[in-house]
Amino acid sequence: MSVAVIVFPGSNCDRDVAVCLAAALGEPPIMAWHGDHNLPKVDAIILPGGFSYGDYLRGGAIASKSPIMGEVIEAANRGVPVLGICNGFQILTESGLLPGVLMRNSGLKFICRDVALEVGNTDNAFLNAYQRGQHITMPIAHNEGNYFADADTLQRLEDEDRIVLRYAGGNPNGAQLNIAGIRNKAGNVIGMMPHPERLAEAVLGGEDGRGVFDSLVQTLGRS
Amino acid sequence: MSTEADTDNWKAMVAEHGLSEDEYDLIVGHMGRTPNLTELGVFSVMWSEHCSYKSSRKWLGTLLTSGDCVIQGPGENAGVIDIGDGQAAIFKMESHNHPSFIEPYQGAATGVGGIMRDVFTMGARPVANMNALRFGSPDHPKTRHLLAGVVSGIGGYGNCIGVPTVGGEVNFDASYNGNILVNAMCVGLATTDKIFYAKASGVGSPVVYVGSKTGRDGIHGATMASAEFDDDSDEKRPTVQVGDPFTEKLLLEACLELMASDAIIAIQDMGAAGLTSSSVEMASKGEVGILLDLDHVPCRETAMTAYEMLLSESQERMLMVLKPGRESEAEKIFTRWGLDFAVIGELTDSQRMVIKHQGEIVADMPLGPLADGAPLYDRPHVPTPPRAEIRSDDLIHPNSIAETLVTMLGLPDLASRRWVWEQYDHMVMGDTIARPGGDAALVRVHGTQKALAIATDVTPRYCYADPFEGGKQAVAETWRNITATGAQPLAITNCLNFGNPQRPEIMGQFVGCIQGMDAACRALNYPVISGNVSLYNETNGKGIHPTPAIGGVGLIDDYRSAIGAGLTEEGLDIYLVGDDGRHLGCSIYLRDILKAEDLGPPPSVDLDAELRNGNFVRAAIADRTICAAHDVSDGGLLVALAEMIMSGSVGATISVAPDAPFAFWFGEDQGRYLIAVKAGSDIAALAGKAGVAVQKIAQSLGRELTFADGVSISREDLGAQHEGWMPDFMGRPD
Amino acid sequence: MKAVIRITLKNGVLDPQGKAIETALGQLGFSGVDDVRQGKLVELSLAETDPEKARQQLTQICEKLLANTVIENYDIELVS
Amino acid sequence: MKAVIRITLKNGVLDPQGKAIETALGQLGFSGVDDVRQGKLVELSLAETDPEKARQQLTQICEKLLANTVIENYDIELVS
Ligand SMILES: Nc1ncnc2c1ncn2[C@@H]1O[C@H](COP(=O)(O)OP(=O)(O)O)[C@@H](O)[C@H]1O
Ligand SMILES: [Mg+2]
Repeated sequence: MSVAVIVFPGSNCDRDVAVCLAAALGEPPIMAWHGDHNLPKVDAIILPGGFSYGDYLRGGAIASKSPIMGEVIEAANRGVPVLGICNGFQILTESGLLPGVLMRNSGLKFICRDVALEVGNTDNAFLNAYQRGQHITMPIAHNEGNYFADADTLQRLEDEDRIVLRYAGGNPNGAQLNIAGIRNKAGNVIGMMPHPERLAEAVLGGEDGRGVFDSLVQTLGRS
Repeated sequence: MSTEADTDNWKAMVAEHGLSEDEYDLIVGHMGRTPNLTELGVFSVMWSEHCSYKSSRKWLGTLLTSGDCVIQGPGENAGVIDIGDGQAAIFKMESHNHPSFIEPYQGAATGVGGIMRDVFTMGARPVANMNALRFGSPDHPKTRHLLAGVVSGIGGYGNCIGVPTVGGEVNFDASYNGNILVNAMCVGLATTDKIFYAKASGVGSPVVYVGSKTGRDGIHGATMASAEFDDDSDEKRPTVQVGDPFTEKLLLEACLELMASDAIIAIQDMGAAGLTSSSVEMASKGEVGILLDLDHVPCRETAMTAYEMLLSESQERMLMVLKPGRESEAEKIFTRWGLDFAVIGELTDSQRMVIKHQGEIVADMPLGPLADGAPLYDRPHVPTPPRAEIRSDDLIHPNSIAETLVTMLGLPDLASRRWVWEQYDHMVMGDTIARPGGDAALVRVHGTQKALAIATDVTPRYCYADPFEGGKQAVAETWRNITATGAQPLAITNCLNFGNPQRPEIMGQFVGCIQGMDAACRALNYPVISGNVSLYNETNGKGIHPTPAIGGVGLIDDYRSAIGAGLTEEGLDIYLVGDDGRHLGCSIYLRDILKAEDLGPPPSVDLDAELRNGNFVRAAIADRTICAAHDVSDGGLLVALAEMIMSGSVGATISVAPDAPFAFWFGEDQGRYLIAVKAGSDIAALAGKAGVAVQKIAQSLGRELTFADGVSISREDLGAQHEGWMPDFMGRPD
Repeated sequence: MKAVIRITLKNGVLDPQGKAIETALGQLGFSGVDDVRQGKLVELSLAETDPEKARQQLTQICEKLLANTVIENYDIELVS
Repeated sequence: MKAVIRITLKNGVLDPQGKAIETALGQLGFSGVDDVRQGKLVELSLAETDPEKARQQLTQICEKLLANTVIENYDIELVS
């Protein structure tokens, strides 16, 4: 069971995710450097949060073009579970693995706070430890989390049950349909703005985020 | 200097560099000849107030700087304390006041970048940032713009680099209308056997430049930071530096990677006065000489002169002395992180700084005088006259305590700062145990049970009224905030912001504050390990309130025994620890509710009681007698109680009906805490034994704050008032 | 060869920054200002000297990196 | 009356975004791209119809809000 965390220049939640993965998996993940052309064969991939390339131009834009992303896209197309958290979500939309874009927050300010979320579709490797309709808390910390897509795409996301997380206690950033997280059609690629790794330990204020890592362990354990 | 006109021009040039005639004569004496323009520039920045501390050094030398935990006191890039298990905490606070007034976003951002470099240049990974901010009156037309810009600049830099900003303070006062204060603090962690210093050694060792390229950024920032503003400052708009947090993140990772080897002899960030001060400091500390060839300096712009390269304050750069032969190993690391790497010189045995440019020697100066030759000034100082006591009986108070409390919670200096800290990533790195909003922030030492407690404090209106008491109070308040979490306060850093030291009353404020700080440091065994001085914070001859911002750091061995301020359980007894002295002088109540002209003297800090009360509280937290604790500061007892209610989940019912109730509830006596203990605890007996005054004032209950006469206010109403002011203020049209 | 690339939000895409500017201008007392939209400007030099080829290269640059064509249009101007 | 305002960093002011874009273009295999600078574009409509007055108003708008004249230049173009 091996999981890769992709490290871009400017990623800054890579260690935090690795800590949670190590706790859940019982072994540390592989930290894969952006410049590498060959990603080792892994069972799952996580794109962590941060400010890859300083978030210059657009959040995630430059990272989505880095060499290793070719490998990530290929793996995703093979069905390997891929999770993008925050900046990782932005990279997934910029690379075309997920539809839509994450625009500047409607309040034009960076927001760091715990938000209430409602879980949607849980039929995937990262959310199956939760129940549909469950209300959970996770922190957000971003400048660009305002999910936007054209009307057809939004309709498709709804029709195909691809919204995996929605803001449930007020919309912090202007995201359409209160979208906090979505998946691709196949269900193996997930993007979410909230940071599960920041609320996965009681002493840090809660454990609601741990389900993401527990889900992965369950899934990989099963397969 | 052939003609008289040339002489006049040169004199003007000397003055423009902020040097007095006497200082210039000294320089000529050290040089043995007239310096050229490049040399003049180098001397002027090294001898500026900012770099030489010429007005303050005499007094800084009196501070307590040693103690059991101190590994490195003032004099290095940052101070270092031992936190056990072979680990060290490295921290410092620094001002970026002038640049932030001119360009709030970039000024604040580069301030954060600069202080982080001071910390990681010593081998520490930064783990927490703090910021102490002062703005002009909320009515001043620039306040909103400056506050918005500063906060987003601090967030913009810290969030990007991925170091949590876990706390700080924000005050408003008209004395800062033309001179805001932006003081940034950074705390890092290192292992005690891997701490890096600036002292260069080894003649022939290569001097290496890493990081960003050099441009014409902020030339003369150091002299700007030592000059007063006048009404034209807005128009002059000297070049401001732009920060690049992304590059700093790469620089941080690359430096830490190289530091894991033993290739580095000395390292120093290029801060104020850039290449000049970093090379002078490294070489003079090692009592060697240095030869730099500017042709190798990576430049962003064309045709840069030696003067410009030496004085540029381009950000995100470091200077290192490597062990000979280790260059290629180091270069590989920096290149992989996409950073510039260049060998730009070597150490010599000349004790001189020699600069080559385009094949010629363009400057040749003695290092000793550059580093330590600036005249030390013992500036005349007069004490601030004491103020007459204010008696509660002589004042006309409002009718209702409850209504007054509600008003107070929404005052600019007491309202919640959520609007500020929600713009800061305060959770990244996954170790923030107590987030902003409480007394001290708690940041776990990664991978251990230990946590650092960090707080910044100063009450400038106290310092203005009585510098000595104000200096004491600032130190004591950080100590108290740290204590209230259960942690042991260990050491402080400081950032001393004052007006023009050439005015004896300002110098008197400076001296008074230092003496007060020192008294507190000694009484509390709480040494100063680093700091920064920012003088000339004045506009048109009017100085700011004296503002010695203190950043304190403490340690708790097991974070699981730390507590917060919030009331989360019903039926707890709430005690006041410390005396109910009813001191109204300099209180927020007196200033903002009674709008008194004469604020009287500030509360004095009884340092014996401070120590006794604090040690008592900390011990009772450690043995789990206390469930919640909060120190009593701005706004007094009732504000502190309301804060415990708002930050928890239950209310409280007050059981006392004191005489002189306004003074009782809103007086700002020092050395006090509110603690919540399980009903029936023996806290009163324990306190009696320890010689600590305690008095039960309330019980946690329900969802309201209820007074003894039955009047009550809901938690929601308290919270709405407290949380409402700042978003409302910042959202108002200009 | 120098070029200026303008990147603007597509019609119908909400522009919070433009809206914020509009509100701020109203508050500052500037009346009659409407339809504020904020975009990006990228200036650069190209080694390529043939205008046709330069334009082709710039189109690729925009499609691949500079613009997110889900929400943005771009416009290339060769200035010398 | 419509206007386009270009806000660019002054010469010599560090442009981290431009630098990052330049590096990224190099890594994407676009060669010969240099001196990348990123700026802002603001498009707006004005009620004012007199070009002279419109320009005056826009200058004020730039000075007061849109441009940070410590580090940025601005340039006003009336388009209709
Ligand atoms: N500029 C700021 N940045 C981050 N946190 C801040 C800032 N200003 C205030 N805070 C936080 O708000 C809380 C209240 O601040 P303050 O009233 O100064 O606390 P205290 O009276 O305990 O010293 C603290 O947790 C502090 O860290
Ligand atoms: Mg406190």
